[in-house]
Amino acid sequence: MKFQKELKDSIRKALPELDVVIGWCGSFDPLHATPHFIRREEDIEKLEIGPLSVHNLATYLPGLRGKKVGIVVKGCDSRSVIELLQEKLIARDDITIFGFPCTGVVDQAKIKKALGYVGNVESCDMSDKSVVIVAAGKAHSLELSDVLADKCHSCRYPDAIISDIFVGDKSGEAVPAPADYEALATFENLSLPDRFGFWLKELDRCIRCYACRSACPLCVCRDHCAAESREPHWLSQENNVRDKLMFQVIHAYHLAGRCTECGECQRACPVDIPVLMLKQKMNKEIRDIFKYEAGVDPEETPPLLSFKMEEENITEKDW
Amino acid sequence: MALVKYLKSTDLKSWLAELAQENRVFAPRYEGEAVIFAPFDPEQEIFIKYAATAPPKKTVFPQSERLVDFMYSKDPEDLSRIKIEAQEVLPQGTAVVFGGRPCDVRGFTMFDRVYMAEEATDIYYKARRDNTSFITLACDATENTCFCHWVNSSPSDPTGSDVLAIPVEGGFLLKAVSDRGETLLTSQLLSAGENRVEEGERVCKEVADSLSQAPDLANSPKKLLEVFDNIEFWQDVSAKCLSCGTCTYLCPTCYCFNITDETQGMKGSRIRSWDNCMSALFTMEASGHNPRPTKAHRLKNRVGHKFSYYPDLHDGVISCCGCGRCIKSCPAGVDIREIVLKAIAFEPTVVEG
Amino acid sequence: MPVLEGKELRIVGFLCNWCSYGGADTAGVGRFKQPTDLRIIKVPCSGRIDPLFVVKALMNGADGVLVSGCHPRDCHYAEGNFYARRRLEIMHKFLPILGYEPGRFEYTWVSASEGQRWQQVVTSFTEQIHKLGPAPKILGPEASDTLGLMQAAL
Amino acid sequence: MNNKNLYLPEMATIQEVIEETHNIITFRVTLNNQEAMKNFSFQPGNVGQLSAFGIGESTFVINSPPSRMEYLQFSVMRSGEVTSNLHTLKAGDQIGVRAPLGNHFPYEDMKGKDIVFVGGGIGMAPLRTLLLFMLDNRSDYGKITLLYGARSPLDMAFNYELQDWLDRDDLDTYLTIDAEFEGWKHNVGLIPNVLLDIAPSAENSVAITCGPPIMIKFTLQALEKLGFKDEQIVTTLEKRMKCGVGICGRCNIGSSYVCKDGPVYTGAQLKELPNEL
Amino acid sequence: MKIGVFVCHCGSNIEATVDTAAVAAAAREFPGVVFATDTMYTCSEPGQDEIVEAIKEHNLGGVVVASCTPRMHEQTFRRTVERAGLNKYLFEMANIREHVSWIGKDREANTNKSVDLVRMATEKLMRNRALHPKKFTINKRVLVIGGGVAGIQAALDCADGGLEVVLVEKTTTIGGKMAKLDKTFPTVDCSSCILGPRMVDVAQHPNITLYAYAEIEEINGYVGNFEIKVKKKATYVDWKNCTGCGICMDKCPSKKARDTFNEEIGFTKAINIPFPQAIPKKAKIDPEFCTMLKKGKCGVCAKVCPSGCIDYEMKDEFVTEKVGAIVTATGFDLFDWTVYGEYGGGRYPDVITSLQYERMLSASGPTGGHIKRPSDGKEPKNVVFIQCVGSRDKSVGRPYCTGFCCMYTAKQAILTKDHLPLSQSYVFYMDIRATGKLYDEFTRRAMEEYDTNYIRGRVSMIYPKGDKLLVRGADTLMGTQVEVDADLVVLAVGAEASAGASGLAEKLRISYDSYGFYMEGHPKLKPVETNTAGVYLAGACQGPKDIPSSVAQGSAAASKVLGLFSKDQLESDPQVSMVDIKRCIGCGKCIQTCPFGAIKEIDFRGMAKADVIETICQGCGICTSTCPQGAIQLQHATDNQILSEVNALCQF
Repeated sequence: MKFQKELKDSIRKALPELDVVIGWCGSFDPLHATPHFIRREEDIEKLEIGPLSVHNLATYLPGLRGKKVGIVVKGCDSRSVIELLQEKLIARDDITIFGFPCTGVVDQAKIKKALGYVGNVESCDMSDKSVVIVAAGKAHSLELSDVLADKCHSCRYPDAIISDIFVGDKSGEAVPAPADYEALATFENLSLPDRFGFWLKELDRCIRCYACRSACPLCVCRDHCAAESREPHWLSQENNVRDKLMFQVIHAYHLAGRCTECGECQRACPVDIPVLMLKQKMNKEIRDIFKYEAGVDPEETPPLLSFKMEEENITEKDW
Repeated sequence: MALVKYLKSTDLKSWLAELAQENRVFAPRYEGEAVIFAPFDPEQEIFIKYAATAPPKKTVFPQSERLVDFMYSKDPEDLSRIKIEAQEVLPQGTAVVFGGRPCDVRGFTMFDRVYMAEEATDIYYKARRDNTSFITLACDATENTCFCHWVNSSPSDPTGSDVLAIPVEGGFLLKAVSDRGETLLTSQLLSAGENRVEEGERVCKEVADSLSQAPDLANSPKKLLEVFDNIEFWQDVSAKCLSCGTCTYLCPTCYCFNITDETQGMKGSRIRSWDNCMSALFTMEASGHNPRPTKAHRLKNRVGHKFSYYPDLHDGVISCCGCGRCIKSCPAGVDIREIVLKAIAFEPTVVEG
Repeated sequence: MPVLEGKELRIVGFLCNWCSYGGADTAGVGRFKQPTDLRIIKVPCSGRIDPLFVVKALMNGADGVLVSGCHPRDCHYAEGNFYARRRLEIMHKFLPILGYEPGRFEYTWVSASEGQRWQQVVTSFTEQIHKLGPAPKILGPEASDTLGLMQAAL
Repeated sequence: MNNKNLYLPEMATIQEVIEETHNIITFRVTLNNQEAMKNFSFQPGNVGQLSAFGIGESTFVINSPPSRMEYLQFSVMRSGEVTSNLHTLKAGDQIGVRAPLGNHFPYEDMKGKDIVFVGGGIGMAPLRTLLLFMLDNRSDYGKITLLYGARSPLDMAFNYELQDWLDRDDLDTYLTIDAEFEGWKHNVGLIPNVLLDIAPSAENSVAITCGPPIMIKFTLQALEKLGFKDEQIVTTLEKRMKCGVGICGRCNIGSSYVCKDGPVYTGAQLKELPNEL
Repeated sequence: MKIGVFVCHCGSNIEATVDTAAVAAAAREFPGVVFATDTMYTCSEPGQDEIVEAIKEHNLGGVVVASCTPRMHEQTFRRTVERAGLNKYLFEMANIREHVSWIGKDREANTNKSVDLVRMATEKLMRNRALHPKKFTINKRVLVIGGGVAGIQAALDCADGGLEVVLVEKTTTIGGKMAKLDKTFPTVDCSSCILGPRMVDVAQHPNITLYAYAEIEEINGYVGNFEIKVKKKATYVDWKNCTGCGICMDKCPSKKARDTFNEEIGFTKAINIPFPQAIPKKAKIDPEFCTMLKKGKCGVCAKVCPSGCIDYEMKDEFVTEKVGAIVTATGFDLFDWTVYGEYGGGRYPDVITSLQYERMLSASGPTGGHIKRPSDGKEPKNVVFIQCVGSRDKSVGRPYCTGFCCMYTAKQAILTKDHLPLSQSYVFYMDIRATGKLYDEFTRRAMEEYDTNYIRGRVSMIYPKGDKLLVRGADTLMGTQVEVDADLVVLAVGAEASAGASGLAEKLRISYDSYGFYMEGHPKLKPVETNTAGVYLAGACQGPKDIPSSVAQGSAAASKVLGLFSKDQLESDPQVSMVDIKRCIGCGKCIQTCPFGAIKEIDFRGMAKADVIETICQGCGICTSTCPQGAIQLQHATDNQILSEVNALCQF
């Protein structure tokens, strides 16, 4: 990317004051990136940003509390940072935010779906519009827009909302249109028994690894998650679909009004369960009732942690 | 020479249906963008284009199982006298698993050394292990994450399997690798396979040759112990780890478990479920003390167990089958190969003077 | 097990101690006849009700869940029902995505003196649940345990 | 291969519950199967898993000696969910027992030697087994010294037999508490300091110590000062355990599983293990 | 836990529709239950003894009683189990009377439901823990809010009982509504003659600190230890030195100030003392009408004041008082009757309120005790009284009965005759409500001895006819239309909650009904308590009340305070939240949502953690439902306790 050098330069400048700067670098194959923890000058060169920079690095911030941390953020990631600031889980003074104009990241599941098995990936070239993957000696070509994550298509904040250093030109003001939740609407066209059946079928393959939770930047309970505790004892450790679904509801409810829909939960899921939809549903209702969007204003209070004496948009049942 | 048969691809489902008459049959299925092992269903496509997302570990070591059921009963004469009956719940029936890969099935041999040790045998595991046959599919291609050849295995390693199925033109070459395997190959749907043995060998060799040179891991047990106390090393390699359980739960050789009790009214069960050494709760003591308080400590144990402690106890066998799932499915891209190589290459900096 | 087969459905109520539980008492004192399906769990305040209790009840087999607290502004703890209103409303809106009819769960406000209102609420909610019939149930550890039966029911 | 179910507890009956301190109780249990009780054999230092059915299991040392087999004794300190539940059990109640598990004290190797026991708090429990065993086989051992400390007299378990131990001629018993307490006639001070005052000779001796981690740490230092070598020191370790048979994977220190290969370790063995306590 | 279950027949109250023996039999099958029986009256002495004996005989660790509502007898049974040596929180109740036997007759369904309720109770009980209250010392001072007759009574009783009292009054004088009355029913005593001395007692009592013309700004703390911020509003007169001589008022040139004390019958001066017997008798400038304050010109009062008290620069002042209990006696206000178009909606000067009439009757009032029509100052001949103006009227949102209007109307009719022997009074009424001692006799006297014409019916219209008012109404007894040519119409205006009642309630954290009247702890059994410990109610703030009832409540509230303060230490309710410090991640969400400020952040080995201040925590549990990991748990209503109840009900 064109401003990658500029970014490296600004990290180089800031690094002496920081314990670590978190960015991305290449991973086990050319089709994947991985979070990159820059501690020494020589680590900077490996930094790579682009459509493979899928990970929301804000997830690491609460665990680095007390350290001076630099973090490279996409627009969507910056909303998680804001949410963490809002909840006082990180201190603003301790973090240095590097923003850049994000043009979208890929959804690996979509690539997998489009290409199927490709074998050894030898190279991956991502231009503005297309993706060319060479694997097992064969070239595969895809439209970038076909494999961009859903959230990128409806992205309203391509530039970090909050940043200390911004490289490149901002792509402009936030796009005002609200997220339209198209997929959600389609899902809600299903009959109620079909929806019920859908979740049971999808959650059935859950292996209870809790990657959805561990990758979530706002699952700040970490080692003390209600999923595994006996006091309170919300869930059993049995392999049953009821507890798996219940956990997803717990996750969605605990994120209500806090979730920025970064999609890490779903991305992290090794068995591709569409868990993000539950959070989107929460968010949609939160938006409709409270006119609230998480992760845009560090001074706000999440709606479920506050109230109004008169709620304009809650109509109670008339008996 | 062992029994060799040929199965046409088009007969695969029929064959599995035959096997399903006497056994529970598991085969890989495509769900979401994941491939998982599920009970064979003739309506569903069997997905064997590439290795399953989750290995067939659960067929022998289920995600959770009831170990003991207990029931309370009261003495009607004196309600405070409660009798507790504890009853073991042993697995029943036989199973056939089709479509596991050599790495997946070899993983069970890591279990065997621990669960079927001479002095203490886990009868639940043993009951399933003894009654489950594996028709393993040799790999005809590899991925970037594959490294079975680093850990003394290969894409057509039959260790732990009963039948090795090698993809050949129009179908599979089925090689019995155990006595039990021979009994599986009696179907009328199978034809003689001797004439395709050579083709099968060629397929296997081609794939094996496509793998890059494997590094020597013989030193790993020793080197990992050397870096044990180097907390910076472990913090460095675990920095991006999210402490979730994806790697362990998808790992064909990870065998740790938890035991928890659940009750409802006058009865309950003691349940064994997969556990995850990357979780803080794994070693957290009731007092709150935790010998592995950070993800650095926990990742150290995970890598250490596979590449040092286990080999130390079991004749140098590395408790990793090289399937690469922990790398491929890790949400943060932690690469265990990198960590092991880094440990092997690690030279303590000599402080001068 | 505890439901009278064919006669009752399983309805769980969460009532705050100060207003609605008292309202249900007042209804009792007034001998206001009510359907027998409802079982009441007393909590100190509607603000104590984690909406996840509602989900837990439904997933464990309840056919309906009713929450009742003090009228807004009358909370014994000043603010509990204001929080409750937001949280319960969100859950109310959320449940249909899981496949539960919106009417499976309702929340309302009944004061300690509103015995008659309580009777009205219980009667009408119970009717509503009976109209909906038994809620979808998760019947076994694996999805197929439930899905098979759902299929068969169709 | 052994086809015994490793996870199925033997049902047992609590014969007696002794309230030791405000947070420690002692169970005396017998197996319901009389045959099994008669054939039950174990070694001093072996542990067992007690089941609170519906809650879970927890590991405790069998603190009655194999030389006294009327019952098996376990002392339970209340700390987590399981132990809290065990504390509600009364005489006559049923309990599940999986025992014996783990290794044992190398008492054979200690024959003919002077023995120094240093126990702190609930850590006295494992020592009690070996102490009683040695007293029952008194002639096999040299001089036996016991130093037992607790936070206060109220935290001191096995109160009912302390006087007997103090009175015995063949046992040198020292008791200590952390701070002055009305009516306390014995030592006052932290265990390692009192140990240095008593200054038992390291010559042909073995020291066996058990207690909370911080006490162990300083006691080991004190023993070192007194000239005890690593191989002359024996201690026991505690870890979170589940299976108790070396399978479930959580209690390992390197390749040693505390539930199976421990809980008894010599100082020398500990030095060999990676540092992860 | 060994549990004993007692299923009460409650005579036939439960037994008639619940098979209690079957419930007990079912309970014997439940986990933990070692003893279950049905008893005739569990709350009776033999019933309680049976519990005590069972606890001892069966070594019970917990008890379930299935009977009436816990709101009735939970305290009773908690004491019972305590008597037997159990912690009182190792007890649960299943409400099988109000929630079962009384609401349906299907014996099978009721029995089945009762079994469920007992199962839930036992499951919860098994997760109960012994809870122990904490003790804390109390500040034996009391705050009385409102200086009407109820507040005066409460203040004097407390002060006489040896307590230090802080009395805060919103206006410049105490006395409240009663001070405005001419006479009181049914004895026709002079109101100021009986109230005056009590007001003086307040002023002179060494134990009472009076803040007049002051309001409550902020209330913090909890029973035993409240901290009150009082706003002393600016009077522009230094009250320390003001002697109440009244020269300033005489000389003040601004004569059109609003005379609220006299219900705006006429005007007062911009600097004024509301009435001669005012306590404190101090002058105050009404800035709205003072030319000096408005335009900076005048300054007459400052010139004439002999003690130099005038201070045009005065600002509101705040003082903080620490008290252990609060008596709220904020009284009532009059309904704004101008919403009634049929009475002229305020357009006719000769339609006045009963309280205005009261001021007119008073010898110290603006007319010197002469009844004069506001329009022309003439003495009226026909006086019409209309009752239930803003009472018992759903159409104006006041469906309740104010309760004392019937009586004062009768009194005013009698006084009218006394003042103007030739006059004729008419009273339009709905019913006569005269239920007090000597009350009915009094209304009869008005009719029989004073010849008041009582017409049962409502007035449909008042309109001017010459210099008179034509009052048209129905006589429902006669079934005819009635028209009266009235010289003066007096409206018996009902009472409503005083203007600032809801705002104060929120500061006090007490609840109020839909009309703004404060909610008592229990409509029958806790008439002066509120649901906030240490806050009591006196007088009409709880609902309309006549003088004797207000005084009685004032005394009752005082006795509650004295009772509370008879101990040196209070015990806090142990049903409070507790933080599992190992699991708390210090995110502060509980601190954010706690309505009482009962949770604070502490530093624990360098990590932020939440900590509950037990004496402030009121036990609502909002924190518990806020904490995602459940690290803060409300004792006695923990997640696991509630989940166990859910699971007892729903686990097919």
